Amino acid sequence: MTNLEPTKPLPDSEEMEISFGPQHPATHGVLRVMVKLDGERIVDARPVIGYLHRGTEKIFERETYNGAIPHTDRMDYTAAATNNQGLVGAVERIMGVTVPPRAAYIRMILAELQRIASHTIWLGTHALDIGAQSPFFYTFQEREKILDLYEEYCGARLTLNAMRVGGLPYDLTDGWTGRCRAFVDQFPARIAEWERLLTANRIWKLRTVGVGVISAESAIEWGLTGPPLRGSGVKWDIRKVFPYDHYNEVEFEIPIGTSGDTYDRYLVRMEEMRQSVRIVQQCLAKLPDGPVMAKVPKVIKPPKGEVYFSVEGPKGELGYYVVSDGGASPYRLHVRPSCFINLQALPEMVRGQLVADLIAVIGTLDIVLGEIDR
Amino acid sequence: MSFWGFLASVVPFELAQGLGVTGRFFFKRKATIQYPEVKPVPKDRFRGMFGFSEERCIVCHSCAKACPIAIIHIQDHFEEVEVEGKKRKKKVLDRYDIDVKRCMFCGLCEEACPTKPVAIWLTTKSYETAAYERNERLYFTKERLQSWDGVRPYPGVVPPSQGQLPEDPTGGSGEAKP
Amino acid sequence: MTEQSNVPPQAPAQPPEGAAPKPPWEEKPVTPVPRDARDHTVVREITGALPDAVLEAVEFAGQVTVTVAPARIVEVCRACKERLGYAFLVDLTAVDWPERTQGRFDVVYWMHRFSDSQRLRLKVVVADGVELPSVTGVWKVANWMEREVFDMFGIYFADHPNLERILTWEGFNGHPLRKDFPIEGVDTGAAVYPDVYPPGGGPVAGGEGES
Amino acid sequence: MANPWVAYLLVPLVKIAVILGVVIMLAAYLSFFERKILAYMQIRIGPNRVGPRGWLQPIADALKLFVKEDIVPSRAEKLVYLLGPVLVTAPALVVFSVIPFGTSFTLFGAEVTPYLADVNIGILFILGVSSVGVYGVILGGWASNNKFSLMGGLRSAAQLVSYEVPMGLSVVTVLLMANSLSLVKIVEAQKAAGIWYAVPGFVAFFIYFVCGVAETNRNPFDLPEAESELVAGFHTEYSGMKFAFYFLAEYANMVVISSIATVLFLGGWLPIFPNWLAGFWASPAFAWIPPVLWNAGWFLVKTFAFLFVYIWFRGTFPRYRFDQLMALGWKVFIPVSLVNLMAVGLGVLLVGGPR
Repeated sequence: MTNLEPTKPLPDSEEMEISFGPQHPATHGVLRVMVKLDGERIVDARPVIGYLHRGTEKIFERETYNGAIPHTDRMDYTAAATNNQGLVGAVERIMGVTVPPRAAYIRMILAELQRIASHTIWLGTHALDIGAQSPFFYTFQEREKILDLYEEYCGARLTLNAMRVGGLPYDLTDGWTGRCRAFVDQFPARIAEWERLLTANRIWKLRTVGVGVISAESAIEWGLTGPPLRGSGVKWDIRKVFPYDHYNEVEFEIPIGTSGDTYDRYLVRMEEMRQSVRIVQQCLAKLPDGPVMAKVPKVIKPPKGEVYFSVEGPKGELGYYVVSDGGASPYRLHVRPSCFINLQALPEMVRGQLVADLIAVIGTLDIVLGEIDR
Repeated sequence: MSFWGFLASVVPFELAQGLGVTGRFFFKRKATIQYPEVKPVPKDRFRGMFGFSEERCIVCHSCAKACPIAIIHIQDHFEEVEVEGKKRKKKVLDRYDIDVKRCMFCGLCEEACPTKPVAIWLTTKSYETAAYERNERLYFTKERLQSWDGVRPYPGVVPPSQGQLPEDPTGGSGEAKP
Repeated sequence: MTEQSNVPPQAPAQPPEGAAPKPPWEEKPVTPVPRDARDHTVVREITGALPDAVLEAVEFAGQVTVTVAPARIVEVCRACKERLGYAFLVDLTAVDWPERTQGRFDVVYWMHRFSDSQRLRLKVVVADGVELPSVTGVWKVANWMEREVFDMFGIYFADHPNLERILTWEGFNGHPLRKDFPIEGVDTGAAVYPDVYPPGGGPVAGGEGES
Repeated sequence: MANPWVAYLLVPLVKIAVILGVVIMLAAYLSFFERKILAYMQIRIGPNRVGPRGWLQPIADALKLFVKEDIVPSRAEKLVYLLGPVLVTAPALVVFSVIPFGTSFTLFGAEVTPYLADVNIGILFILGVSSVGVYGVILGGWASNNKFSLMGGLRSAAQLVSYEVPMGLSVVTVLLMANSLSLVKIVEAQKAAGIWYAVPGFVAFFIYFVCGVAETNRNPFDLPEAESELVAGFHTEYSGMKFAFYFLAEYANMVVISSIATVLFLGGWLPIFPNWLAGFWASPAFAWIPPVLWNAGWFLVKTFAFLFVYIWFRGTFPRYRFDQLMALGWKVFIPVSLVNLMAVGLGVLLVGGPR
């Protein structure tokens, strides 16, 4: 049923062009895909983006380095902590700041919780796109618990602004670690619950196995990172390759898929959530005492130079390219948006498949338009 | 294919399993919070509506500089005041406006504030700032910032005009200053 | 592995005798300094493959930047990909230096090698209005990245399959990430809520955002 | 009946009014139950603001849809656009004329049957009339002049036509067992046989049920209106009362499919184990209930059990893809129902068949 090799349009076919989005329930925001259809079969798809462009990179140029952090929250608004982590990591790199270990561990906890939160959103919306409604609510209930932890730590739930150059603005509150541990200890049971609903489900498998296949070579060629790359079988994770913070001191596996289809990416992300739970548990066990802020000047003026620093965001490699001219604002602060680059492979992945597969592939790429358009 | 494998491929056991999951959730406790009647309780660090104290403010403009989107507008002038018999110049606020409708509640202004206790803070738990006229109702002058005219404080929170302290975001309803 | 760890490459300065050594986060940050990297192994590989391609090589904070001539960028990239194994183009962007005389823009290519997790930054200096050869033929992923650079900086890429604006709309006036782009806005000709804001007002200029 | 006008005009008219009223209320409240049940499965509460615990919500919905602006797209085919909702709603309601909700009873000294007509070709009538509804869907989808609507309409047409076949075949097994096309007789045959046809005909029952889900465009077969793919499918462009008609038709169709399943497979208005527990059901504990309510009550309970499963499905399953749906219909259900038909025929032949 899935042997849908790309076909030439039949001689008497009438291709029609449909504009999917920007107002469409399943395009995860304001993505617009111009789809050329032959019946239900996709002849060509062309993503049109930019509806959410806010000129974030231009805004960065007139912000102080710490003032730029709230703007990063708004790029991938489902993963604010990893965005913050990337930016402060880049600035610390260019300044040569060493972060106190407690701050680094808390950052890792926040980032891994954020990865779980982002993946729960992905699972909910992906399942909703494919037609299963209930996982959306189950996953969001778990996400709420993470957001509650964030709210207790930094006072915000979504746009955290939880990190500063040199460390963290606050220490953890009393009892936070206990609540966090309680959450991560019960979370694997929730994942198992969702998997009972989906993993073996024959309809879910029909809809995802063999859909949106991308081989490892072509995934590298298209610059995919994160779960889409790992789903194709490339064992690559920034946390392992270029460990930042203290990722080299915790144990975790990089789950990889084999066939590079939507089902494999689904399995990879489910396993990533479990690995994140593992990391959080280890971090909580290792969490040292001490300050959470390194000795950095009040006005951050990095030396002249340029640095590219990337973190493993939930969606893929999230890179920050900081060019400093020695001033208090970045001369240029470029973001390597993982979703933007992952989305580029969409036409490749859906060509020759059906309209319903387009939705599945958009879901499996886990795009956030805030990051694509910036 | 083994018999059981064949059976599992014909009879949709796993679909029944899925039905079991949703069926169990049918009887679980519901997560809904009946909002206007029951209000979610913000945590102590929750960034809500601004509190501002003109007495504590030393007019250093740190908050305005720290604000990433420049929505804090400060104007001041010098005034001669007599402190312990000596005449000294003191900065006095003319204008301290926050354009709350554009605020993204990042809390950088509170962090930048050098006074102890801080003169501007967001830990007031009050989040019901919605208004029909955003240009008028969500633009806060220093008087409105202190009187909280038009802001509904979170139950138990004492508005800044009645002496709420940033260390005590709940307002400590009992011991509030007059 | 030290490619981008937060620990600075140099050891912290020796503490005075007798005093307990301070942890590095209480010291003053040790700022990295740029140094010439012509003898870096990564650069050697390139010079080995293409002897006269490297114009300049700098190492800063453990990251190697190699400057090449704009005309040779496709050749260098292809050599990097096919002979040196940099299969993965991580990022492509540009930086605007309007005061610089030898060319206004830096176009930056940032590539990755899987075998030993090596990263390399290529840089070309382009003048305004000069076409830069496109590397979409080398890495498919460069397509949108180059479109974005074109959109934001107005750098034209020759042989690009579909050089259109990507984030701003077709017909947008100007290139926003150029340093001389007026941040107060450009007159796009579109009336911004003429009934709400009086002439000369509005969210762009003269609104209450001014102080 | 002395006056023929009463027998031929007034009684049927009253019955029509009652049935229509009941069905429309049922459809409206079905939407309410669906929202509630789905909400409970999704750890929510569901509508609870209008009336006590939200019980007036369907009325509020109907009022809202009634007073809403009725938008007709400027490039739509006006007449056909108007005809779509009518064509889809009318058959859904007409079908109820032959569904028996109980046995005859006496009211004011006259014998009244709680159904409009006991047509001797009841099943054929239902199959025939209900398949008219697809015209409404496809015409509405086409007339909207919207590509999503058109695709929804086409999907719906293909789906309904494909699933009509296995559904009809599974109904035929019941006809073989009951030896009648009349719905009343089928129920009575089940009483005589002492067993619901769901037991000997469980394959047919399963196929009928799944095809019924597909016929009514419900999850996991809700492709014609798959929200995430086609926005809202064939009724994307409909608003106000026209949309309400589509909505009503969908829910009325659900009730139709469930009540036919009740009649064919679950013994219609008969209580559970009508013969085995006959003594229990005749006990004075139930004697006070008027038989018409007793029968209709059982009918409703069974129908709602079906509808609950419908909604349960919607809360649980992902959606099929279009080609998979077609493959399932043509490659699985039609062969299986054909084999099942032969098996049941053989069984009827061997066991002795209908008396």
